[in-house]
Amino acid sequence: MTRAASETGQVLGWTRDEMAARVAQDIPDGSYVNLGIGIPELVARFVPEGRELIYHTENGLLGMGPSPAPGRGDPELINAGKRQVTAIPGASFFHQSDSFAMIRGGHLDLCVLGAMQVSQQGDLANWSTGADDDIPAVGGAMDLVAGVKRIFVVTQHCTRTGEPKLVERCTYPLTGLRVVDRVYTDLAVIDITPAGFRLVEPAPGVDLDLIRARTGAPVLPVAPIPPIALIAERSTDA
Amino acid sequence: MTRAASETGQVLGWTRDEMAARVAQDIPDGSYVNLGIGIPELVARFVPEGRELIYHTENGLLGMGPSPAPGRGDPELINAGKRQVTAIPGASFFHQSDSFAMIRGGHLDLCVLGAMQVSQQGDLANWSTGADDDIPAVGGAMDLVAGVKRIFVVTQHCTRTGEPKLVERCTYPLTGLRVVDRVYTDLAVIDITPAGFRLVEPAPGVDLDLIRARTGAPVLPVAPIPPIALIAERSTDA
Amino acid sequence: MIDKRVASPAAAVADIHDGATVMIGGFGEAGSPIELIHALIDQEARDLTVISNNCGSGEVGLAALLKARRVAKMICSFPRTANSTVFPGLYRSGYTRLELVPQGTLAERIRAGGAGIPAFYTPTAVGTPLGEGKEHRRFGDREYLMEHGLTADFALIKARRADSHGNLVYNRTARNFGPLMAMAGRITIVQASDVVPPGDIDPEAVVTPGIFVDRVVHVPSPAHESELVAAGASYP
Amino acid sequence: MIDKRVASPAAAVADIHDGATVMIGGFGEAGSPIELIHALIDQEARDLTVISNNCGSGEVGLAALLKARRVAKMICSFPRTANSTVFPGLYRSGYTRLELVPQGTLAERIRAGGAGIPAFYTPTAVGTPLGEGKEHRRFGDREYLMEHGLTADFALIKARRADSHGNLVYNRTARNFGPLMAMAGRITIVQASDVVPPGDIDPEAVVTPGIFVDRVVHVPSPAHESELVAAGASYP
Repeated sequence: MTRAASETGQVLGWTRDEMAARVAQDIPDGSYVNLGIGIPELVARFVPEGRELIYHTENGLLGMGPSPAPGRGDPELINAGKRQVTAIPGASFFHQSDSFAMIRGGHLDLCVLGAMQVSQQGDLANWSTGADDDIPAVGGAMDLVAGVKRIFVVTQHCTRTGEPKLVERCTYPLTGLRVVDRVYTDLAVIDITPAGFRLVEPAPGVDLDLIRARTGAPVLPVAPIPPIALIAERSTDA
Repeated sequence: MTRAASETGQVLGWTRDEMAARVAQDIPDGSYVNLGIGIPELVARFVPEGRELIYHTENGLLGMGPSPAPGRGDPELINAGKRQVTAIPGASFFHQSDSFAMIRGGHLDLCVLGAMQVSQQGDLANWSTGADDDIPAVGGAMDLVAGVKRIFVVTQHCTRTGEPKLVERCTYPLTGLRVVDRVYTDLAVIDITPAGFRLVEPAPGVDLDLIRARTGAPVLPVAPIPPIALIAERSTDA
Repeated sequence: MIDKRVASPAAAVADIHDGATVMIGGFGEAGSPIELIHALIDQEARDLTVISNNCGSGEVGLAALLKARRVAKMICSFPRTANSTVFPGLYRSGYTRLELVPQGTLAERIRAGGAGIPAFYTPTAVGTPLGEGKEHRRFGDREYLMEHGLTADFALIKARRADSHGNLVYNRTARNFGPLMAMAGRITIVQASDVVPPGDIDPEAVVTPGIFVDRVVHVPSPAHESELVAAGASYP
Repeated sequence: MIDKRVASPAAAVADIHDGATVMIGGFGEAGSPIELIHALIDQEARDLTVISNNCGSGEVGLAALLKARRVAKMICSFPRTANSTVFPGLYRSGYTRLELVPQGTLAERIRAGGAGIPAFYTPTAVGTPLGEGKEHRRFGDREYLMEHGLTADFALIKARRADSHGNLVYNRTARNFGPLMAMAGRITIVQASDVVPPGDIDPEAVVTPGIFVDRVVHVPSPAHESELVAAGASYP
């Protein structure tokens, strides 16, 4: 639950839970959603009352439910993070090729992922540091960003050492090119637009100057006319 | 049940049932088999005792059984010829893409098909006369010949007007190139070899001269050393 | 709250537009969504491209849609039927064009379309008239040709049972193209004999997960095409 | 008479030869055929190419096969595990080579191999290091890259229930790669918790039809990898 500190040391912006809750606000009722590991997983806890989302986990389950009660789990009912989960009424199990047909075929409405870097054109780096001694491992990340209709990234605005994660060009190996639609950080909600980063909403107590100071590329101000909601309603595309 | 007539008008060679029975002799126990419409369908009636074959129908059933008892059929349990069938214990239903994955992926051991023409290099024509007013219709024939491990053709040796169906080059539009392994006619069993047609076994009372007279390409005599059975045992390939 | 149920076949197909590409499930009568097709006839959309394995029989269902002159083009593997002259007449007159596709290639093209695969290679039809003009390529010691994925604006399919999330199971060989077309249709419309609440279909036995389905219509006693044809029925 | 049952894991894997390509089912521990893998360790085949989504955990199952230095090359999507240093050590030493493949591409390559499709195009990994050196091609307004089908000499998979014809159903998310590898393995070997006569599995609910399966071994109470790891077990 780290918060960004202002120059006076004051804690600023959203907590991890608040970031997840802010993401949840933007997900329309009836969406089919894949949540990545970390903060993205928290999103499911903050879905506003009255909305029903269906969670996909790429290892082969649509209709994923929460963790099982202690002692009630099945080591073969797990999510993509290899943690035990449950299945809701209306769930279905399928093999990997069908699961990624859902992903690659554009059937999922939304994927929420973590990031190491996001570029101003929407490139995402979230799978490898590129270091020589790093064991490369990609899992389904590249498939998700290539196939899911909308990609939300949720991440701290800067690294632990204060480097911006929103950058002109990613320096880490890419997961996908021009794939991110919107970024939720502890400081702001920012859209990727044809003109680059554009502020949608600052966190309480955060202003554009601070966001700009902590971002590695230009940030346009909030659009004068409120932008059309990124996903106004669930698309009827199957 | 037409038989070839000798020059003296005497009926010669195998009946349709006998042709089907001759095919059945050559199918090893445990084979996965797809039977085409017409004489091929009859093969299932003549499988020697003690052998178990599993029948595939490309519209989505493995483990096809015989026609249902009158009044016991289901209009949605049909074979590729759109006739009502049954399912044996151990059967499975699947969609078209899985069904043709079995075919194209080389998982079926044998397909028995009818033919309009077979060339000496194993080309098959069995789907279209090529006539301008013919409504073209292919179904699964091209997939079967391209994918199944062994292709047997069962057909009358000549057309009703006496033209050879075993020819140097097919004149009808092809179903597949170099796909047929063996041909069963009313007059003979004939292999397709790198050297062309080779007699395996004449029907009773039929000799090589008669077969040659009714074939549109050279026919080699029975090999001096009995050929290795075309399928000695079911391949262990999955 | 997710509830994909729609009140009637008419409501389910209301937005199918002139010129739309429509996949229609079924192999012969098995899996043919007759009630949805009849609603489409009533609805009067025309100039359709229809992707379906066959062209129907008699003068009901798919054959009736053709007879009503709503189909500009058929993409199918086997348009001949013993008991229907509807398609042959339209084909010979040049009214309805035909793209003939081998059945396995048709199935795989539909799956590819639904799975986000724009093209793949297959050995089927190499050396035949249906392979002519297609891009050929060698892999290993064998020749293949390239085929493209197929998608559609709408898919009309028939299921034995659906839940309100759109999870489906089928009846025996009526499964055929249903699960593939459900994937490839931008709007997938299902008629189901049985409609149940979520949880009533075993999650291990679901054939089409609900994500592929947009609308579910309850058609409790669907007609059998062969019985309609035997009775000399025609639609409308 | 068709009966694919084999007496023991040892008998089932006896003919896996040095240098063989072996697909091994499972996503993490779900669906990992530990008893077959242990029999393969006992059997001593080496210089294997293993296709599996992960590299195992602890020092049992797949991680134990790697630790025994039987694997020359891994084709997988996610070789990192929180609790295993086996693969990282072998990779850094250069003993075991790695072909890293995005998970969906890995799944589709295995399906393609089993379905007789030599190659297909996918948008996954375009613009990334894993797309470098691959043939790229535009379809419509989007860039794709070509991937090849994968087959194997053997596939080792785990099912919940099998009949003696080789029809299979799986347990929940243990299904993962099993049905695909069963298609792509020239010899497919299955360990099943339950083995029943033909007819005891609903034909509508069969996930892997028996045609894809060559050998069935009854392993009534398969070990759970996470429990073995928690207990500090290592194999052999």
